[in-house]
Amino acid sequence: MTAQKEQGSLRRVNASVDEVARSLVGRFQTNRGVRRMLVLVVVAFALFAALRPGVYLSTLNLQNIAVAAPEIGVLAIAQMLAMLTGGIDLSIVAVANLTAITISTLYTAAGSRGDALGPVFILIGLVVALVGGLVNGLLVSRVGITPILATLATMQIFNGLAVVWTGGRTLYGAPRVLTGVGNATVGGIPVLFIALLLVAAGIGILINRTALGHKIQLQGANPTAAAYSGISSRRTLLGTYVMTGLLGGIAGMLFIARNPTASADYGASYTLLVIVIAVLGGTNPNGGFATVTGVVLAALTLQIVSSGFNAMRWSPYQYAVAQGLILIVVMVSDQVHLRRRRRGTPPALPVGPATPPTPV
Amino acid sequence: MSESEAPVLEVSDIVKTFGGVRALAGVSLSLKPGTVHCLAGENGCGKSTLIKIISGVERPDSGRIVVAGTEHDRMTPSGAMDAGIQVIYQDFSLFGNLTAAENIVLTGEVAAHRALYSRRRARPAAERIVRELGIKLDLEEDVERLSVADKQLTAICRALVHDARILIMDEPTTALTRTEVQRLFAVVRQLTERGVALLFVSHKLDEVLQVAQTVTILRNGSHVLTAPAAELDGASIGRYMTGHDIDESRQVVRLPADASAVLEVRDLTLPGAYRDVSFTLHRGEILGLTGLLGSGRSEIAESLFGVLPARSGTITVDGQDCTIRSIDDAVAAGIGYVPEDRLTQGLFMDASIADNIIASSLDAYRRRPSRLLDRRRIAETITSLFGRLRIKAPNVSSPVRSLSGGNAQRVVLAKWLATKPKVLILNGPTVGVDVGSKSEILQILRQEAADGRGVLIVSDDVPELVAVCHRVLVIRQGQVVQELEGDGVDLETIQRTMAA
Amino acid sequence: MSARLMALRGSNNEGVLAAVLVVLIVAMSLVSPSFFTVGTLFAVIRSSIVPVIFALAVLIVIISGGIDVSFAAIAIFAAYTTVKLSGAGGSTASLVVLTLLALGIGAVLGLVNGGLIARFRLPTLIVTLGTQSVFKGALLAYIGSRYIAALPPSMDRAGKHDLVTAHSGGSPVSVSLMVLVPVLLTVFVWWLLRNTMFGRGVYAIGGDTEAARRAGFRVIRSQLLVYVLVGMLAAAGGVVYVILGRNANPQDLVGSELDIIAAVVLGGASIFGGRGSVGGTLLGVLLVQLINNSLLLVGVPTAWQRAAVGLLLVIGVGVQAAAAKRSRKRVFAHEDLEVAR
Amino acid sequence: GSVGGSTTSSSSGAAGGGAAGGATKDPKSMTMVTVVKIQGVGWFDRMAEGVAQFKKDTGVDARQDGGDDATPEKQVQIIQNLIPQKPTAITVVPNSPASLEQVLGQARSQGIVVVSHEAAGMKNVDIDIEAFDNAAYGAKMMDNLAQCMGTSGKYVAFVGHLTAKTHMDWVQGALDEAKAKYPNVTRVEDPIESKEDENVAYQKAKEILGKYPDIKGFEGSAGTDVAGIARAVSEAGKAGQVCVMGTSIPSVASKYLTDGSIQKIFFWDPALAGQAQLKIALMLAQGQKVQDGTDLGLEGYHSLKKLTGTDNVYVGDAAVIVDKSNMAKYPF
Ligand SMILES: Nc1ncnc2c1ncn2[C@@H]1O[C@H](COP(=O)(O)OP(=O)(O)OP(=O)(O)O)[C@@H](O)[C@H]1O
Ligand SMILES: Nc1ncnc2c1ncn2[C@@H]1O[C@H](COP(=O)(O)OP(=O)(O)OP(=O)(O)O)[C@@H](O)[C@H]1O
Ligand SMILES: [Mg+2]
Ligand SMILES: [Mg+2]
Repeated sequence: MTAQKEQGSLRRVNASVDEVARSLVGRFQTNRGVRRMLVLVVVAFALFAALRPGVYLSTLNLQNIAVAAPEIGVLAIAQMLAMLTGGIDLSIVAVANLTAITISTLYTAAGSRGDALGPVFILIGLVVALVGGLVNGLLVSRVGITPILATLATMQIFNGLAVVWTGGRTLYGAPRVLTGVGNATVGGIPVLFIALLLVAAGIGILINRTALGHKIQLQGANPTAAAYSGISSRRTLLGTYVMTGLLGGIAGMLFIARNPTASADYGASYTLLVIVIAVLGGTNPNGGFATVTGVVLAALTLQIVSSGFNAMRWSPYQYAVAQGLILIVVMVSDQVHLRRRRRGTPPALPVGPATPPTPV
Repeated sequence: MSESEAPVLEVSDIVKTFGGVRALAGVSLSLKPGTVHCLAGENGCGKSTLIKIISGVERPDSGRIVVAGTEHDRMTPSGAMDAGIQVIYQDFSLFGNLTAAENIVLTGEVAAHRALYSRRRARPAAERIVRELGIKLDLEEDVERLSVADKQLTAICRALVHDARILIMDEPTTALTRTEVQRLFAVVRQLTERGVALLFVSHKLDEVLQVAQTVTILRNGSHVLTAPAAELDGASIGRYMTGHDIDESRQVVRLPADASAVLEVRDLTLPGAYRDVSFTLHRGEILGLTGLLGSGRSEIAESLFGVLPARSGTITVDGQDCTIRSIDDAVAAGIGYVPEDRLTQGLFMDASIADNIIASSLDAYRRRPSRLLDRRRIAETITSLFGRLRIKAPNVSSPVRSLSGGNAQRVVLAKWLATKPKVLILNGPTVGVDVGSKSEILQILRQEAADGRGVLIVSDDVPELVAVCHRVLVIRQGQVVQELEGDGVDLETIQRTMAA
Repeated sequence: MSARLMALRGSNNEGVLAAVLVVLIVAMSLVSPSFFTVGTLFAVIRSSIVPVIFALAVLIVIISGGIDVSFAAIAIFAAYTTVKLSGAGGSTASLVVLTLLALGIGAVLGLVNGGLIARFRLPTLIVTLGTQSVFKGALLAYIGSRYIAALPPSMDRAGKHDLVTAHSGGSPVSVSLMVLVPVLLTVFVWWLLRNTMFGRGVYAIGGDTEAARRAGFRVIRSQLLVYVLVGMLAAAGGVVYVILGRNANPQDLVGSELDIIAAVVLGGASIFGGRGSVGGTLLGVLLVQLINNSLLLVGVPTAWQRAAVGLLLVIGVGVQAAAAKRSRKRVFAHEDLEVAR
Repeated sequence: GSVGGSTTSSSSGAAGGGAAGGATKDPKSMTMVTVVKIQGVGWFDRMAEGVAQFKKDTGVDARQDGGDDATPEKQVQIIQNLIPQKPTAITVVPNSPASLEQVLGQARSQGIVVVSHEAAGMKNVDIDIEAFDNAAYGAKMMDNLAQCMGTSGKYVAFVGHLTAKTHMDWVQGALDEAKAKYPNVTRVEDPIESKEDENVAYQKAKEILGKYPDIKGFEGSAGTDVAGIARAVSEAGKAGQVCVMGTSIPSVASKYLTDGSIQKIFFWDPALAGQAQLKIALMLAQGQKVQDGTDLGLEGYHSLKKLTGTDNVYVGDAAVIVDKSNMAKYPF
């Protein structure tokens, strides 16, 4: 970009400082996954708005999308974090339910003082989630069990404990702090949605602006090089799964904020859905790359498509087909794009299972 | 070996570019039956690429491949095997999850287009070749559990088990003992008597001169010379390989007499790898650690960095006793390590240069009390290292994948310099780096030493050691067998001691 | 001594698994006298029939370095579509024709997976997650969603034959003739993986895809074939499932895939590819089925069963992970040890 | 908080609905959606027939919707999606009633009439219509089962999920009846979870037969329970000796009713239940009242009874008992 080398060098230094800043701050603004999701959101929205303008463009519909997206959005962000390290967490939904059950149980047990003690119960619920995440983290980082298996097992354990605890019943009741949040809006925007944005921002900061976040990304990008760079995989993985546990706990809070009930089997269909959302949002299933914005947009997209299918009176099975097709088409187009960009260099080895990040 | 004999393999004008950079710029070569043709050249000059093109693993951008009079315009690995070409790849290309016996016979079965696989047929074939070579190899062991030398032997057996017409060996002897090498050469002679054509790549020039009838030399992807081996000697080959303009002369500043010890190693032992290794590295000093592959030099380096903790012995950094059981311990003690395998161990290929540079020093940039990263200071560090190491890239957010070998190595170096290590260990610092970059990297190391670091270079590139090291330790069979200092650091002495 | 121990342990820890199985059987027998009976044995065998078929399919994919979560959807798609197309209870088609039809459907669906994976080199988990959704959705949206109680008579008859009958606790217990299907398929897959070049190629590809390519294996074709084979095995499993259940319900099977994968990995297959054995897989399935089948018998309350299965899975996989770690440490050689993982 | 808040919003919602509805509102301008537990299974396909019948009879634009699997979150999602479409009424058969309270509260606050089925005890519905009183239904099953067992012996009860409240109510009703009337009939084991999966039911029944060789009766709750149990019982050679009864539908059970491995099944016709829900919704939308004795003009719903102790639950008398002799009458 510079012809005159002598003076150019100062400019180059300046430009590169700029670049660093830009790459660190706004990594996702220029990101392809985000752009793709933006396009998808707009296209999906425009399509259904054109087909069913009366229903689709109502504030009520927008609000409903905004109320429905947060719980899967937060779960998908948690999944994204696990996938960023090249792992996966199948137990997030079970953890979320444990948190919800804890809060609801404590609230009911406290009787009339339940509302006053609400914040304490929420804290305890989050501690439960944290312990769940810690168990996952220890199994993955210490015992060395592959994440997909470790969390498959803990999913059953956490879920089983929830069944034992509740006897299979749906618990009713939640502190007012939560239910109030569930119904409230600020300037027409549901507080639940604001909560999603806050979580997204928090995780965005974690990933991009903290040492742990960078380590998580590097761990996923190339675990061997990470180890040789003095990044402790134990600590990084432990931190990651504790975070996914915590996010699961937050999702559990959103469950009961939206609806003051808790049960062992709420959200069973979310487990695989959130993997789909995370990948749609640009998360590399082999680790190393992900953007929070992409994931939030992906959650919104599926919400929009789902409400659109409903408004069009298409069947849930057609929606399942559409969801699968969207995932596949996005993956294929990504791959084609990547190959075109890399033409000339041999393509990466075919990717195996989602868990083992292929070291370059 | 008559002049008139038709070549069994002819490649001409092969061009190959990787992501815009030329690995081969129009190379031609012809192989005659019953001869050994040697391919020589510096790291990264394109030898392996040429071999991969002949064997159908890579597709050339342009050029012709003619095997025994038949032109192949879309060579594939199985097509090459059908044409009678067998290859010992530099990275072995073995299956770690299969046994040595299976590895040896499997390619042949593929080449024979068999549908069924029979252990009963496989085992004797593998045994026969092991017997012919007169080597010891546990055929029933999974290859991933074998030592590097045994892996190399497995790869050799695999190539020899066939009645190949053309046998290509990409550095087949790096990990072998002298006797093993001699046995291999005996087999090579038998093969040539049977009329097999061999293409042989080695950095060990004495080997080249011993077995080859013809030598082709490449430099930076271009053909430099093809000549009968009898007309060449080690010095002239070296000259053709490197060109003349590169200064590899010894430039070492004298250390102050009172330079303090920054790293002291006493009686370090790891059974099976090395034993009773002791040495001292001073502030400002560049110490070389050399030996053949498998001599234990890499393991010593990896022990110091906690990858492969030593069983016994003491390590002292800057006067402090350190227990180094893990990489964390080493980094905490102030040790940095540039690994041998840059691509998998050193770099995050898809991450940016910037992210790579701060990978090891992230914790140092945490702000208090927020614990968020201090992006301004990070940017300063990155920019300063980017400039100081003269990394050639459009900007610091380019992915490392887009860099050449020399620049990628500078990124690894920058990553460790960012941690301001007391001791910097480099394992093969210039492997796969071309001559220009190489002398620059060596200059950077001299500079870092002058700034008060202790630098430990582990390498089998003797000229490079001679060029920068104050002292050189020669390792043989896990022990320090000689220490050379000052004017004693000399190419011939080192090479002699290494191989003795 | 340690060499003999290593041999006993088996190349994929099958020995450890067998030991766990024995310990569990002894423990359960001590706890509950009604456990150690022919009845329990037959129950475990019977309930393993379908999972074993699926596990063989999963084993092949896992060895090849992939993972497949769509096989259950393929299974029910193939079986239900076959029943529906043939005209259900009114069908006169023979069992052979019906089976071939189902296998054909399975092969086509497998080809879709294989095509996407091999042609575009996409991550297998994500592709099969997508196709699972598509297959199941398409089945219910376009083929049919009704429970079909009346199977084609040829299928219905097949489900009624018993291979062996015995008496246990005063009542007759039996194993269906269908048990022969997993037995034959086990032998077939064992032979395929061990004695064919395709089988060795699957191991080679799972071990190192690039090296396999250099060795002349047709990697893309092998991968395609792997997924076609998996589709066919899944279809076979679906047909057997339908025959045993004596009805065809399109809502069935999907949702059980993770348990099968867990059983296969418990059986020693490496989720990173390249490793796994038919014997280990059988042991893995038997272990899971034994646990599923006998918790009630041993007195574990219903509510606790889910947690118990999870706990056993953690222990099983944890023991393996620990063993693998230790053996990795032991294999010290003159080479770099991989530090990560 | 939710309780106070939703009560106010729901009462205002009901008022709004009433006002908007007016007594003369034309059914042809109304839209109603029946949200079922899961689309595409026999039971709800039959309910869809009822919905279609209602549409034909009244001219209301009525349709049925549901998830592709029976999870509470999918129902929440569907209802949430429906609210902006402003249907006149939503009728719902919940997977987990409590999980729907909030979103149904939102629907009502938008003036949408909400009627539920199989969900006694829900707050945010205008009317819950039950085919019968669950406890009484359970008791009726027990009467039949006990008779079959010769009023003595062991039995076990299966439920689809431990979380399925109606199943648990039936099973409890049966147990209470046994305790009250048949002291020699004892239940062994807590309710056993079949996960709504016929094979699980089969497996568990096998286990029970092994553990209790002298078992005399099985009570099923999910539609596929009795089929799985019957398979296990006939394989054990005990068809006809062990009594197998429970809730199911003819298409699932007919085979086993014919060969005698199931004695009786109990159910209510989902088509009628679907129509009943919609009829009530229509009445409410037109400003009419539902009360004791209301006649919906449907068999089994000629005289609704308010369930004691509740203010919005009405029960019909629509239980159907089917055995070999009359199963042909119910083609679903
Ligand atoms: N797959 C690849 N993608 C991109 N560049 C490559 C690839 N393989 C080789 N190169 C580049 O091509 C050039 C030639 O590499 P090649 O491996 O042929 O060198 P070589 O002569 O065999 O070196 P050595 O002596 O180290 O084995 C190098 O600069 C290398 O970086
Ligand atoms: N593993 C790899 N994957 C992809 N590309 C590679 C790889 N290794 C090298 N390359 C590419 O091959 C090209 C040639 O690399 P090489 O090391 O020969 O560069 P060079 O021209 O010698 O540069 P330098 O002077 O910095 O060493 C590089 O531009 C790089 O893009
Ligand atoms: Mg090479
Ligand atoms: Mg270079």
